[in-house]
Amino acid sequence: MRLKKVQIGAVLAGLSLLASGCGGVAGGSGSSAIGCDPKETGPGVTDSEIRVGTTMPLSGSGAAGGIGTKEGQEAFYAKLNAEGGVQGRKIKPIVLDDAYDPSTAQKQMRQLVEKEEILVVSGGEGTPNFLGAVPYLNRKKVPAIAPYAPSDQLGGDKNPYVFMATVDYIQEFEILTNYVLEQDSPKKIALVGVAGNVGDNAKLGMEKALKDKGELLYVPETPGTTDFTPIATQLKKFDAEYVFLILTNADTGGLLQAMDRIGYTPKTGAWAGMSDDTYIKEFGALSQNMLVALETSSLKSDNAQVKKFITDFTAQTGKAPSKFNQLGWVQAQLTAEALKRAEGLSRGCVVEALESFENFETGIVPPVTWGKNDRAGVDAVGIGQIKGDELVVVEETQSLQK
Amino acid sequence: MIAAFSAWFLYSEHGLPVPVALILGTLFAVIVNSAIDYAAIRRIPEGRPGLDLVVTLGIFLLITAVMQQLIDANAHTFTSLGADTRTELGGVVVSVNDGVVVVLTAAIILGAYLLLNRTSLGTSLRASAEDAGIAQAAGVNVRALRTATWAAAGVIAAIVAVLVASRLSVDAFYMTPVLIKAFIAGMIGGLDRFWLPLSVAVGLGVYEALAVFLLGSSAGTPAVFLLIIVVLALVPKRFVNERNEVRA
Amino acid sequence: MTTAAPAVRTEGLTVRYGAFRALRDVTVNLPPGEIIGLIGPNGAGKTTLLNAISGFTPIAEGSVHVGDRDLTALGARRRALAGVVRGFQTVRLLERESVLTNVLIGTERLPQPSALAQFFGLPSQRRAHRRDTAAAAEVLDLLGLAGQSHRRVDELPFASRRLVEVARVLVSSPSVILLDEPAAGLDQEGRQELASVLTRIHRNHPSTMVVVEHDVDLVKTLCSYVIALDSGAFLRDGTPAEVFGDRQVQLAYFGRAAGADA
Amino acid sequence: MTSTTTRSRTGTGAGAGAATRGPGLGRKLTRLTVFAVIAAVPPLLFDSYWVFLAAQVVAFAIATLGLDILYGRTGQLSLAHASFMGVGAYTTYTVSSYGYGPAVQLAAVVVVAVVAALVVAVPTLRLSGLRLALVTLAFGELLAWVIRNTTDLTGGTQGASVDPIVIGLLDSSEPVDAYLIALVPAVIATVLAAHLGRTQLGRRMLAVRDTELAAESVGVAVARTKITAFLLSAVYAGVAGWLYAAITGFIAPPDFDLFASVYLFVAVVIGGAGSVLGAWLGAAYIVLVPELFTLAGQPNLYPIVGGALLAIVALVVPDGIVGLGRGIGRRVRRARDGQEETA
Repeated sequence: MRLKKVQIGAVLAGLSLLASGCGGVAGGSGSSAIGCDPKETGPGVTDSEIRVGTTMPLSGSGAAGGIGTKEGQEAFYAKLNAEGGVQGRKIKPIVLDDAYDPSTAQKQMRQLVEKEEILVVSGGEGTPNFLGAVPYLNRKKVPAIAPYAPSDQLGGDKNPYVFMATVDYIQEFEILTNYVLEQDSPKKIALVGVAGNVGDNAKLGMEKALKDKGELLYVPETPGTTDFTPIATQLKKFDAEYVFLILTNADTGGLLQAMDRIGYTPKTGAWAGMSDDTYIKEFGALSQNMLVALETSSLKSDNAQVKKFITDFTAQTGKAPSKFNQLGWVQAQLTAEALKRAEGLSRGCVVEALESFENFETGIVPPVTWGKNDRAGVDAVGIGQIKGDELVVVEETQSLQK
Repeated sequence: MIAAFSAWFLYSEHGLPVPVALILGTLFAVIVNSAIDYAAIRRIPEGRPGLDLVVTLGIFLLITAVMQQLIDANAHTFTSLGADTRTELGGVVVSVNDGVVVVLTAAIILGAYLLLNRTSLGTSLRASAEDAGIAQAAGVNVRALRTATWAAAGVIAAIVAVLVASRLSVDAFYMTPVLIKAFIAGMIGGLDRFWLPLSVAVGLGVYEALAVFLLGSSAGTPAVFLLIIVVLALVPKRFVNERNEVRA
Repeated sequence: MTTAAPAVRTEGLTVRYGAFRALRDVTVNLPPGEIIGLIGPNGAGKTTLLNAISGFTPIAEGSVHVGDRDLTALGARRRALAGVVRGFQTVRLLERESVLTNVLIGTERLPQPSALAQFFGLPSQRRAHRRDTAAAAEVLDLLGLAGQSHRRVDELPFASRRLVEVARVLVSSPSVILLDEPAAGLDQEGRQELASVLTRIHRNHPSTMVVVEHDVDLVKTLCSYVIALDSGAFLRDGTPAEVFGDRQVQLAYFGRAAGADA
Repeated sequence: MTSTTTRSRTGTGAGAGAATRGPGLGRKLTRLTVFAVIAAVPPLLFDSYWVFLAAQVVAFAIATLGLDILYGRTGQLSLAHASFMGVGAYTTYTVSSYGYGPAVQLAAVVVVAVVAALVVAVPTLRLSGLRLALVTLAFGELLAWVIRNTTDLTGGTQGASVDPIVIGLLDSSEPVDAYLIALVPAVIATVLAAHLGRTQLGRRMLAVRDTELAAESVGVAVARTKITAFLLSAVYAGVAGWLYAAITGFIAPPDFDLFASVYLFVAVVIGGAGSVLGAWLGAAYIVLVPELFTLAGQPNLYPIVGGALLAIVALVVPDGIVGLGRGIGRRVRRARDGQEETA
């Protein structure tokens, strides 16, 4: 009989804990509905500092993009803090590594919000990883400003706390395909994309443009693959004239090399990530004449704000900026602008400030407009081409609605 | 993996000429390999199920993490051995690099075969593998032989790593799928035989390539794993019959 | 719960290891309820016969019968459930577990509740647990191991380890007991002690007990019946006096016809 | 965790046997109160991030308890244990996406875990050691491949967000509630796993681990015991996966891949194979230590230390921390017995 008592005792102990637990927790259950109350200051704000942060791939196959964007953000914030910061406080950026993996991104974002107590999410790089953290951010009602995570799930009304500053991949790949269809009339086009939302969006965009003018083969890829021979053989067997790529920089290089090794050299096109100088330096030789979407204005454009960005960045970091640096810089710029406009330093007021953006001009990305239920921000994409070891602008970034 | 990854690190970050980097990398790998045997494998206490696997898992984690910490976590392209010029041989595109890989592998296999079967060192090697006690009694210095075998295994593994790296890209984990397939071939062919595991390994490679060619790129891994389950799980009669017989 | 001790019989038993015939057409009758000594020079096939009866060695030809049941087709496990339990020449114990656990494993043969009933600790499991612990306590007392029941087996001296295995065999009072040199490694005093214990247990729980043993004196004191094997074939059976008096046994066993000590 | 076992022993070998009634009951109650005190610490004292981690420790403890039954007690080396957690998590995801509550989710998890266990256990009955590890690894990789390539059903490589469990007042997205929800199944799992040590089923498993020959000689059905061990460990892992999904609210294939299975192994080996306390210590190790490293700003030191520790512990202290404690306890007692005998 003794054993029986012990078991009942153990279960009772558990239940009693349950009961005591309830009492304590009924009180504070998450911040009130979002609304701006100037006096209230959100988490992560002291009288000398505002903490902001995000997660980016600083290791693994997506590292090139993450490290570049992080440098861009830190350079802008350093310059801003030197000039007195925002509302009398310095901005402290905290960027954690998510290795381009959704579950790590979600864990790190939880640490940023609950442990580091950041006020808002400032930017970000990479779609599949960021999408991993979005459900958590929604639940905790934390605004995310201009993450570089193009996706049809963001920028709409499904995730109201995420303010996008880039076009999603459906539009990006629709424009790329239209451009190719104007120049050439390929019978077969292949697409190799990161499995999941990113690849599906690109495929959707291409199907919209192709309609029935050509055959499309979509090959999903898991980030961080090292052996690309299987994908290369499959592409060669399909024998498309054009292969569009939407993979991390390292994976794109790996695939191009595998294709080159088995003697398959089609014309290629890719998402904006390939416009980055580090990519062109390492894999330029294999990507001659590759068409690349342009989400940020070219570094060679004579736009005054771009020139000012280049001088400021070089002064701050002592080296010329790359595309991802440019991206990080603009993300920080938009976040800082929102904090300047916010009446009170609480998440509610920052959201209201963001909704007041009307054709906000940064020179780097097309003019940004957000509204009560408009989170898309921009709707313009340009096209460039890799020639030799630099990027030539083929079509300036103009709005889609032309 | 250590050989190829450190070789890449030496020649790309420190600008050493490629051949020198390769030799240094291989040397580094052999030292680590023998150190593993000396520090860990010899000290595994008996009588615990699967303890040797647990130790090797620990070492595997340790090495990959240390290499990632020392060098970096990204994948890099490895130089190809010999020029990359491609020629069409009967519809199959072959580059010099592939040629080098095939020739070198054949040379190693032949060398190993001759060593094992034709030389006196080979016979004492096989004797000590069969039963260390008897070999010891017959005057074979088992301890020295063991270190030599581990060193030789280190060299061969390093060369294989370099060959594989020249085909794929190199990072801390690129050899894991190759390792698993080698293990499978060893298990199916029987680690105590010579030609059978080799032919199984070649067969496995062809099988996987065919699966990829016919069913598309994502079919590679599952095809291999399905094969292991079918072969190892459902056809073990040959291996297991003597297991529960009690010797007089 | 002691069934009447069954007779054990083998007919034309042949066991082959590859080409080598360990047992050649062996037919023996083990009288029910006796302590039977199985003797013969090294390599005579004693352990192989034990293995064949207990189902641990595949039988090439012939059959094994316990009581009126033909066990040839049954595997080792089902023969154990039928009451044929054995010990091993090299002791096989649960090294990192206590003496009590090692003995309790021997109660597997007794009716046990289902796995789920055991896992959730239902009353049927607690009843079986009390029954098994009592049986274990009794056999441990008999073998003088009661004080050590919580010690880990790998801490015990060699002699006690042997006794633990014997306890494991006896705890479920099987009807056929096969012991492979249980006295190996014991000193003279230990052997006498083991002999008296086995006799006392045999009296409390009648069974057909087969003991493989080299020590002639031990066989004479312990066994009421003896079977002699030589190089895989049956040689002679009968009372200890008859078998040890037989010239052929002496030739095979001692290498010469004994003069004086018949 | 103060060790409550200086005099007595937990887990296997604690045969009630000759111990009289009094101290047995007293020992159990003291152990229960100590456990209750330790369990009450996180919700009352820690901040919400550490309570979230505590909840994860509780969920992982159920998984390590399961692996302890399979490897620690029955000696079966499975590299697919995290995959069974994945089975639990993804079953929860699919069932909850049809809107069913926690009760239906739990039932579905148990059923699917049993089926998955049979699929793995039955074909591998005759295998042991390295071969079993390799085949279970293959099953794990196959499951990961299936999840990665069924993006519409399971979210594929992108992972999937799971809505929290709501029981009465408790919502598992709040760390404190998640901790309490996870605690109840964990306590029950611990009690049952400890109780296993006193049943014939538990002893059968030990026999299968140490000597299959002796097991067969006394009538133990070796094959059926292996399958039971696989089933129990799979259900434990499935429940752990169910809780993990509810607590974190997000699951992705890398959470349950080969490395996750290896780390569960690290937990059981370092904690102490074959003991309930060892499983809890191991779970605390694999959840809390990576956090300590990220706090110290060196996140990738964890695999280095994890790997080194696994190798060293397996070599030097095969029974892990608990084994160490028990070893010292035994040496102390033997020294004391020594004096009694000579005195």
